[in-house]
Amino acid sequence: MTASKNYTAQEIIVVAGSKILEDRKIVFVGTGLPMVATLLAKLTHAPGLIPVFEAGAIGPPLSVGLPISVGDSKTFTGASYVKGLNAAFEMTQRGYADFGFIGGAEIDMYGNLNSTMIGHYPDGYQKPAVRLPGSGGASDMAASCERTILIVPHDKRKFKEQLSYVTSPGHLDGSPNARYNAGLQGKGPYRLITTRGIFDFEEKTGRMRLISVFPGETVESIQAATGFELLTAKELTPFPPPTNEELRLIREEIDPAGVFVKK
Amino acid sequence: MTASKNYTAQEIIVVAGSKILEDRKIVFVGTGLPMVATLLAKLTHAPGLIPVFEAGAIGPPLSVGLPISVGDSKTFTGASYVKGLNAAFEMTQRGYADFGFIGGAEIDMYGNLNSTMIGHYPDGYQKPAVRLPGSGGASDMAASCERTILIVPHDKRKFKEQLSYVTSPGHLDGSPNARYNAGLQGKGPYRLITTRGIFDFEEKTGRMRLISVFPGETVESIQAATGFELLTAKELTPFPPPTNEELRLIREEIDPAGVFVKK
Amino acid sequence: METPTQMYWTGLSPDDAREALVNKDKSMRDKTMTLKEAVARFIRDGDNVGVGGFVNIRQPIAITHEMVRHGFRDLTLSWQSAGLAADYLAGAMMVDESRFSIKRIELAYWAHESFGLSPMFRYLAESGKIELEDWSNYNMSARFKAGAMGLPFLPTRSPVAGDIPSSNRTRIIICPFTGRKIALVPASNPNVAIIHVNAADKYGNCTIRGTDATCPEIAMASAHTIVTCEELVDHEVTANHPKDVGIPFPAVDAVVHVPFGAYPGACRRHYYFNGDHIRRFHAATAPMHKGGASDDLKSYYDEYIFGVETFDDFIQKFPAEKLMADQAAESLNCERPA
Amino acid sequence: METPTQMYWTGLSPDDAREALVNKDKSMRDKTMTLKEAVARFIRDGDNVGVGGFVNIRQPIAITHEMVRHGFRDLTLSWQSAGLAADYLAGAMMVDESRFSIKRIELAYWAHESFGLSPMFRYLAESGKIELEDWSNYNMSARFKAGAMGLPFLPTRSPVAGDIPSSNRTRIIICPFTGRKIALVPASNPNVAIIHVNAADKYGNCTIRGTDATCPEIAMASAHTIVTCEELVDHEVTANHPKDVGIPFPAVDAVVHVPFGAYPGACRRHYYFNGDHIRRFHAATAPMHKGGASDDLKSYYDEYIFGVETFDDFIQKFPAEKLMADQAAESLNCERPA
Repeated sequence: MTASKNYTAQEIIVVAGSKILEDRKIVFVGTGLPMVATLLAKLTHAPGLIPVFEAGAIGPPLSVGLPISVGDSKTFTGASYVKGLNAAFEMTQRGYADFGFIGGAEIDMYGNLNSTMIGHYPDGYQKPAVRLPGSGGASDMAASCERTILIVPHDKRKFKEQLSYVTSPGHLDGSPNARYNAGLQGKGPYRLITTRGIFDFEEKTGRMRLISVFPGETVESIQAATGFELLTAKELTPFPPPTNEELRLIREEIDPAGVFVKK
Repeated sequence: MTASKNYTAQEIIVVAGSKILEDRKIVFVGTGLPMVATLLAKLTHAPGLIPVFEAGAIGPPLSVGLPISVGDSKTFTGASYVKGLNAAFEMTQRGYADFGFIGGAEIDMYGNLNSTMIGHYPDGYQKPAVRLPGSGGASDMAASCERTILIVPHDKRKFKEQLSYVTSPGHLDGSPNARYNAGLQGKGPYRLITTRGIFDFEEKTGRMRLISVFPGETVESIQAATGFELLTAKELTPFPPPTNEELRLIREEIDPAGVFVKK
Repeated sequence: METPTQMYWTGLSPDDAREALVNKDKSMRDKTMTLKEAVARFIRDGDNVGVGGFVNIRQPIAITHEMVRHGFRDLTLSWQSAGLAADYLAGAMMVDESRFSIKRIELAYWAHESFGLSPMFRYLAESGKIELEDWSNYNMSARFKAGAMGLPFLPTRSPVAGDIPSSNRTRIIICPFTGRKIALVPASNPNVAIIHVNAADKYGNCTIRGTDATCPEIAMASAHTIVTCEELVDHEVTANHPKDVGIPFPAVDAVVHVPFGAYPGACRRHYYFNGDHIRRFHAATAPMHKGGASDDLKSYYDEYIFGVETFDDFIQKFPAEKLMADQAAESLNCERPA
Repeated sequence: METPTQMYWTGLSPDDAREALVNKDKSMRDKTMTLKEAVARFIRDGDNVGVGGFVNIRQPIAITHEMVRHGFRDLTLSWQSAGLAADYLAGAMMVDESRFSIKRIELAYWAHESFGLSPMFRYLAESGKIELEDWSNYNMSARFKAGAMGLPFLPTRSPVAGDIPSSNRTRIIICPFTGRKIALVPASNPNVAIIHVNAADKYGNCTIRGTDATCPEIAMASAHTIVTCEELVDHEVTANHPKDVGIPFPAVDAVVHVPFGAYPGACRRHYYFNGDHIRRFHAATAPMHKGGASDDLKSYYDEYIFGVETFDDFIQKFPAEKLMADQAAESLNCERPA
């Protein structure tokens, strides 16, 4: 498996996401790249990974191809348990989801995410500058999955000191036990994958910390694309480029039509 | 249809119960005589009556015979909706049950019922003189069915000024809006059928009021078997004895084995 | 967050919802009728309408088309995640606000996943034309569930933090059992539920394949429910597979047989998405986003909605080849013999 | 009523229940094992045991027999309405308290409908040998549901009045949305759930026919779940009728194939009640109610439980003719071809 240099930002995100997932665990899968990462994990190191979708499919084999919606028929065929949204979220609230993938249009240093609106909250709430789709299940996953994996394209406009709106709570203000004290379940943001690297969140402060750098990026280039001060792990590991086999799986087996991973 | 003189107390209760039920309404059916009354109503004036059972069967035709348990297979065959206890009680709480049948070991003048214990509550709760089965779904039906039909064998030991324990709330202390103020739904006890007659509950006081007298009983004989002062309706109607056809239906069609209606 | 705004109910209050159901005819009778009749009979100006389905899956598209043809004003719309059903109602408002208008939306998500954002939502929200109340998917699902249970609220753990609770009527309390914070979300009891299902019998027992979404809860919570179905089947068919019945007959007031009733969205076992048509519909809003006129969108509505008598006429506008291709694609999704 | 006793949890607290589930192996693996192994591995002295089924329908009788053979002390038992499963555990305590004992019961109903009262319940309660906590059926079902939802409580409207709320840990609050009183019932998260189902695959996906009772909720609420099944089937069979699956595999820890596992109670599609044996079992307690010795009851246990190795041996004690008659009776109940 030799390294390829011909890969897209979406492809390395998918590879990084799949590697964070663990075999025989349950992952609450959102729409888009998380679906591709979940399928890649199942086809590589985590064949026993169990996907759960918010529309109500528990443990589908995903043998009929990549879904294009989390309520898609493809998420239900062969599933062990087929209900609706209440059942999926009740199970998550109970503790059945080991991992959950969440995205957003903006992120702050504590892993809080915005997918609701750009503008001034609360004054401008009823007439936002840009109206985004809204939480969907993201804030529920943020509140109740045991560990969340965040995916956000990395640029200064999105990595902000202050969000327009906090849709999906992360480590909140980073204070000790902030999540528990606020009434949230689970340990919150576990990893963040961007177009530039991989981050964890420092235990004491809840702050975003760079732990792995994607090819072509440096600590400096990443900090320059970030609207707040980043922490950096003592031992920073370079993230290897996707292998040819990983790229083949993504391009030929998982998303041949380029529904989510643009070519 | 000529009147018969050979009927039992259980048989006239069943006939009275069936006549109170209305066609095309939903009745939440408890175990025992209510099942027989429901079947009799369906076979006579109320073919469109819809039975609901707490174990989770909604609208079964009861075409395979008299169930001997509310969770019995016979309650499920042909049912429109088949779930569990939560679903049945959630629907009742929502307002889907027009009628509900409730029994008890003791009753007071406001239609409150005891099916939990005989003894002193709370002091003797953990070591009761007589331990009864407990609420089951009775207190839930009492709290949430729109109108309840109570069935209690009529003797002084059971018709008491003060219950040992209030399992199923009726009109509580009879004060105005007592049920609403306590947080209960529905209008509460609508009719009481005993071995001696039929009662309603006076709107203003919530008190038990004799409205119909079974053959062989008088206002005086009924008052003498009651441990508190009864109200009596202005126009008291004698309740006719069961017809031969009603008895035939009960004895030959509905409960030929005498499971609930002893011969 | 700790001092919520004064409580108010949209749709019915819990007490009114109970009263409405108690007084409703819940009998087991033939409820089949035309869509025109159902919409005219059960929906009123100012109603809170609960919308079934999930994003573009099994959304009540045929019902929204008929609602647009009928015309309604000042609706409140409630859903968890919606796509095309929301778009068709919103687009009608963009075309002619005097004929069709939405006053308020209670929602968790309005977009199209892989088919992108909703240009209708962006247009109406960014121009301040509709009142918004944001919730999470689980919030809205739990609100319908509370309504379906006859409760004024349900507790939820999500999201008790962030800005969602202060965007809406959530109350955060200290749990009397644990001492931890917990959110209480108020019930939603819409005036009417609009729902598309896979199969129904004439009484209104509904078989749902794949995701139940929050359809059973919306139907049970609402004062009235209009159901369209891909297949109208004998009662014996629904009763023979009772655990497939997601909505029981007493919750349903109108049953309308509308094949392709969720198209151009998808419906499990019947057809997959027609992405081309979704994009074509969205493209008709483009001039309005640049401050232009509603001509393109109006043309779309004139051709596909106002220009036809029934939803079946709308479906007939698609080449049979395309409809069959979308059915074939769904067959592959389901991996089962016919 | 307004000043409830200090809060305490039996079984797991909501936070502990979450932690237990997070740390549990939830993978899709072969969970078949013997009943002896399952009971020894997942039940401990002092546990809160959630009992599935409803009265004498689909109760986990085989599991209770094995529990009696194993011997446990100081159990808390939780259910909504129970019959024989409760009787078998209680009878064991009446026979030899040093070998098997129940400390506490959280219940709505313990009797047998048309088969009468439970003489075991009367004996233990009236002699003050067990701690009681009375609830309603919906209370207990909602408590398990709260546990299954990861919530500390659910609101219920029943019964907010009468003596039940003061018999237990219900808290009555003023609803912050309506100003009316409403009850909050605390979650029940048992240490272990014992459940019998119609069919299961080796992963633990369970098909339930007829009443779900509160089995899905108890399984999802508990830290561990032992399931016995009439039929052990291939995963493809459960996955082909997914809406019949009431309990999903991650909630299950042990799957044991035990035909007649709810006998002499009933199990839909398999067998109807053996009322004669229920009465014979109850009759063995008669001397104790008159202040006499436990010899009769001990004889019953020696013959039917301690005297056999497995539940299958218990079933073999019934004439094949009787077992087949009870199966035939149930066939008539179900009105379907084989």
